Amino acid sequence: MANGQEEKGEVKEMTGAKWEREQALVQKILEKAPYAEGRVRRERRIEFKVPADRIRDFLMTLKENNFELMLQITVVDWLKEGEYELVYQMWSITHRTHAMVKTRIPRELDKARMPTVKDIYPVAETYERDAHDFYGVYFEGNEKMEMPWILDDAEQGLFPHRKDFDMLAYVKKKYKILDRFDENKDNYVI
Amino acid sequence: MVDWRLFEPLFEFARKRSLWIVAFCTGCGGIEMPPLMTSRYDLERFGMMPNPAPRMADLFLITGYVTPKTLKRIIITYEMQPDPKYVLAHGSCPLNGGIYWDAYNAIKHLDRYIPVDVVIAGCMPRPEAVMDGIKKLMEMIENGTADGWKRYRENYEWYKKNQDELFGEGWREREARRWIPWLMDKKKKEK
Amino acid sequence: MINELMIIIFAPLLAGVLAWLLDIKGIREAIGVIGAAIPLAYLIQAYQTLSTQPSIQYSIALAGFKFEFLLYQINWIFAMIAGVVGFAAVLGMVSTAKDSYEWLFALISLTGVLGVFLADDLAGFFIFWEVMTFASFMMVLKYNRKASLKYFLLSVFGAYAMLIAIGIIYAKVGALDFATIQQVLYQDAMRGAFGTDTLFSRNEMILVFGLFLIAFGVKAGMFPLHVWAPDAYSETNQSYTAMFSGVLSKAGVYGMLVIYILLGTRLMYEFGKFGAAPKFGYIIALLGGLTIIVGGLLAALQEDIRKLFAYSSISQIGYILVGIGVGTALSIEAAIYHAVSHALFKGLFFLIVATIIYRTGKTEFKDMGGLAEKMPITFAMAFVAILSLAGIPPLVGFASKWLLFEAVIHENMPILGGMIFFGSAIGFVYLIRFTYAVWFGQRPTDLDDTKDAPLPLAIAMGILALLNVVFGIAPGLVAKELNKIFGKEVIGGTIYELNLGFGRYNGLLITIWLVVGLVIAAIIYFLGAKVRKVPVTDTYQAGNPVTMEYNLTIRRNFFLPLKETLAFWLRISFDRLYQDIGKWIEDLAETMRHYIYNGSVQAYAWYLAIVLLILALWGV
Amino acid sequence: MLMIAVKAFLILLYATFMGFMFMGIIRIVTARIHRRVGPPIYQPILDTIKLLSKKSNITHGLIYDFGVIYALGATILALMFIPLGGVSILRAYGDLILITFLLEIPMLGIMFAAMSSGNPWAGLGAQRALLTLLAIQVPLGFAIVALAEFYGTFSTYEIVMAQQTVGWSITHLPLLLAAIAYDIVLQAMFGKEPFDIMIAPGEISLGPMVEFGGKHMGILQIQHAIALFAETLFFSNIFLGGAVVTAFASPILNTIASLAVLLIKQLAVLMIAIFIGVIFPRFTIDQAARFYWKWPTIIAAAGAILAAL
Repeated sequence: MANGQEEKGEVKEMTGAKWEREQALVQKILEKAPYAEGRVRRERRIEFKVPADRIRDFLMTLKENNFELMLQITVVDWLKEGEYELVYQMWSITHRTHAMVKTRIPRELDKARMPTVKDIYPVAETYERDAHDFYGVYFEGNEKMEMPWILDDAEQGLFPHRKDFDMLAYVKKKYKILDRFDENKDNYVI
Repeated sequence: MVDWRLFEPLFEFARKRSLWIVAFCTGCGGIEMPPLMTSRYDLERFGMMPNPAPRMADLFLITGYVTPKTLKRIIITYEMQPDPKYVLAHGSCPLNGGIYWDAYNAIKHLDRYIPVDVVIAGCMPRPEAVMDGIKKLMEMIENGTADGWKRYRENYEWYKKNQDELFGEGWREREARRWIPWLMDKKKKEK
Repeated sequence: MINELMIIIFAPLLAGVLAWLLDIKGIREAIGVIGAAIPLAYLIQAYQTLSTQPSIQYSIALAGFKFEFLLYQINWIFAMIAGVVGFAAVLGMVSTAKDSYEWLFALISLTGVLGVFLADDLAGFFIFWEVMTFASFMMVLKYNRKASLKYFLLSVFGAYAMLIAIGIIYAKVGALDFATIQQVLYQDAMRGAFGTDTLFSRNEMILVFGLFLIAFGVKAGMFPLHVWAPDAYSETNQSYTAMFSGVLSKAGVYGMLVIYILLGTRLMYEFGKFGAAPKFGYIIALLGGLTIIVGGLLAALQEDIRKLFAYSSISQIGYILVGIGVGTALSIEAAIYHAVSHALFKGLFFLIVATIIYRTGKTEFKDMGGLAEKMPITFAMAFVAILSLAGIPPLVGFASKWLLFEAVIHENMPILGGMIFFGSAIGFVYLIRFTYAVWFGQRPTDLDDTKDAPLPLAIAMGILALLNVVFGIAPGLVAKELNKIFGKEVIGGTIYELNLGFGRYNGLLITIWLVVGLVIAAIIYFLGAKVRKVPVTDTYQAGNPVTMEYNLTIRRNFFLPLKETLAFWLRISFDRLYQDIGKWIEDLAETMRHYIYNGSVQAYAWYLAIVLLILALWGV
Repeated sequence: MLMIAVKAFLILLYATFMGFMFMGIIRIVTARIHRRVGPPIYQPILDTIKLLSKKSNITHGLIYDFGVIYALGATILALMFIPLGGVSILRAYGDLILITFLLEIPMLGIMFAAMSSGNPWAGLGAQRALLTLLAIQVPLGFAIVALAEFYGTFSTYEIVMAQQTVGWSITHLPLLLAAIAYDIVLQAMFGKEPFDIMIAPGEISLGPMVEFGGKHMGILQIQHAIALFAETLFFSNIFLGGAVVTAFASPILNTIASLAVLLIKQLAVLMIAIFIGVIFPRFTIDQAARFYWKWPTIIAAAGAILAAL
């Protein structure tokens, strides 16, 4: 109980001081990784922007700085900019801080390639397969890239979560319900 | 051997009052099951029991949307149940796709693939609605109109055609072998 | 000159040598089978003789020694075990034996064991004991050097122990034949009871008993001298193991009985009683109880089909030792009964194992599965054997176990009672593991064209299975013979019923009511709708389709939770202990060689001088 | 002969009916403790009728059918040996050891049938069931040893008769200890929590039962009912004094009265099992084994040693 109150007090103090602890943490990491940009988003949330080819170095730096867990790898498809944004979400038990490591790569399928971080965080194997299944990002060095994951055989290689995937046309073809949809979505009948 | 038609009303009564549910929570409707089974609505009053094994189950509750991947398992599980068996689809997703009407990975009409006896509309249907559906199913069992298992047998070609169109011919074999190359490789490595 | 006892003992030897010399495929098998059948035929004939006279005696003078042979009720039963199981095993060997070498030594070991059972003096007993050990050692040597050496070392250890004990007895008594020794020791006990000086001192008695216990314990596979058994039983021709485990281990059990016959009164006088049991017997019983538990638990954790049954053999011998140890008339009868039933079902089991290995060429559980469809006859035999070993009522395994339970518990021995209860459950456990891994589940694709048992093996299995059933339904058949040992009705009742006064068991009644129950169940079954046969791949796997290519059946580490529970105890291994001791002795010898036998003539001269000096001081 | 057949039939009918009622009572009492209404008491009978009236059944081979039939047959056999008031037919042969074995072997039949289906969950369930059996065997053995040593006989009927003069078994200290141990063992024999890991419905889909359906499951329901009746009956006989009523002049009245007395005792045994079962989560298999090899074993062994002195 006493511990909890102490913690609360600490939190208040930190908010008052404009996230001093997080600032210090970002500074400490950026010193070691000068190629990255970093900022504090809010209490216990920090984020970094890293060039795609330095991601392995950066994650190693994070691991040395007590970011023990990788929570997720998410992909954001920026269609107009022609880029994928990969967000590696890291969690530090020691600092109780969440770090988003963002990096951008081109969204063309043959160019969307990343080095794997499986050897740094073993759990990344799963998330990399996930990103490959839905977006077609190829992680070099992950030998399970070709192994079937969530998607069924029919959707394999279609990368259905890309923004330019024509969902409606695909659904019509797949489920054979041609006459029941309007292309403009304003007059459909179910 | 023995003419059991005389006892048919007794059997129908037993079937009606002893529906064992196969616990195969496919979608979000699974969360409606705990209140149904526990003290608030208590389905055990009607002799219903959740049951993890399909071989001894009667009622298949499809609780929510069905993806092609789940549908394969549903079909296999459904075919394992002994006749007579009943299917109760739960929510609008199995009925017509619901909010997943344009999703690439949710099937739109469950009754094209397996026969459905009772459909409960709603997103999600409240436990009361589910209980209403179950009551309807009991009535149908009593008057002999819950004949999905008969329809499945009689129209098996049609159902099979629909299934094969969706998954491709020989999907059972393919699905069973899907992971084998990877598993075998792993085994070899261990040695 | 030709006596029936001589024929019984030496017929297998003769046949073995003949088969070895002729070495023509077909003929050597025929000679071998005949060689094993002759003792059996004569033993059956001897039953007639024994019903009119108490014993058949024969003595032969050879090189200054007089060898006595005696056939009476108690060793007739043991010889019958040897005859029947030996015959079945030899029949099995017709299919599985590879060359005449195996025929020679298998038949010699049968001669050895028959000789041990029939010998009536310690010299003959010891010689046949060694013949038996040597022949079985040669059988193991051919298959596995390491296992055979382990067996050999422990056997030699046991043999020396026996030799020393025999030497002590001979030095004190001056005779080797059983009758004289028994009489002298009996008189010695009487003398002790009247307070006069005894021939044997207390320490000598302990020594003799301990040495005999080691000698017979090694052969019987008693804890903690069991370590040779799993390797030796598994690393030889499995048809021969039926005899090895079914009969040869009984020589150890018979030896324990010999302790009773020869030294019983004297030991009882010296050490007194513990409850109803003599104290020295209680030691045997307690070791037997530990043997049950250790053997059984280790059997459940084995990954090799032969090892499983080897450990199971050890476990079952434990029961017999418990019965002998408790030492009342009833418990000894129960123990001999269990020896009979153990020989029957364990012989059957090893023949089944022989069939499986003969047909599939595999010995580990992980390579097997789904054989019940391919080998229905063998499976039916295995079913009988499993029910018998697990102690399911209308079979012989239950009758003997039941007798043993009643005998032990009735003498107010709660700890032993608990041990044998535990043993019966562990029997279930390892048998189900065998059943599941070998007969059921998905079949590996390379076993698809497995054939059923070859004819000789099928006949051999059939004989043993039939006896399992017959002696189970009519336990009185065996009990009647057992009662003749003590000359009174220890186990009452009729041919179908065992009546102890405080408990009753009726094999026929149970069979009838089981059939009634099965009929009722079958009626309900057949009233239901027709069944449809589905393949083994049509099983519920959370809706996942199953394929034959990937085996889902649990074959390895089946009893992992048990292993985890027993983790602490499994670290203690007597096998390792003996190996360490062996290594330690080797090191010691090495050191001695280095410092003492250093090859210097001068040093040897010094040793000689010191020895002479000591002798001179001694006053020689 | 005819008399025996009629008696056996009546006993079987009574045991089956009461067994089903017990199953219903278990479900109702469980429901009431959960603050639910619960099914009607005849629900297990309806379930069984439904299962037997299924129009299609599957089999995995001969052993799959035979194992199930064997389980029911062996249970009926066990029932016949247990004294049931004054009407039992084979009570002269009702040996303690025999009945203990007979109450275990139906499980062997079920295991055989389950394993022959080739389902890995059935294998897993069989493994757990067997290890539970192994775990309970030690205290069970000591409890039986204590009984046999205290009364000096193995005949269940004689033990019942002896209790009429010396008082119920549980009034004597050694046997009270044995009874406590046996009652804990009974929990696993019924397959109730905290020792129901072998059928763990959520994890391994009922374990050994996963492949049974239709009439196979129906037969197993009947088997379960009779086994429930037989196990409670055995406990009431050996520890709770059984029932020998001679108060009435008419033998029929005496029989009915003794059946009623037995029924009350059986229900008491059942209730204890339900009450313990409903409020406990389950042990894993190695925890169960360690538990059984510790406290119940010590209690039962103490009882056995006290009885032997």
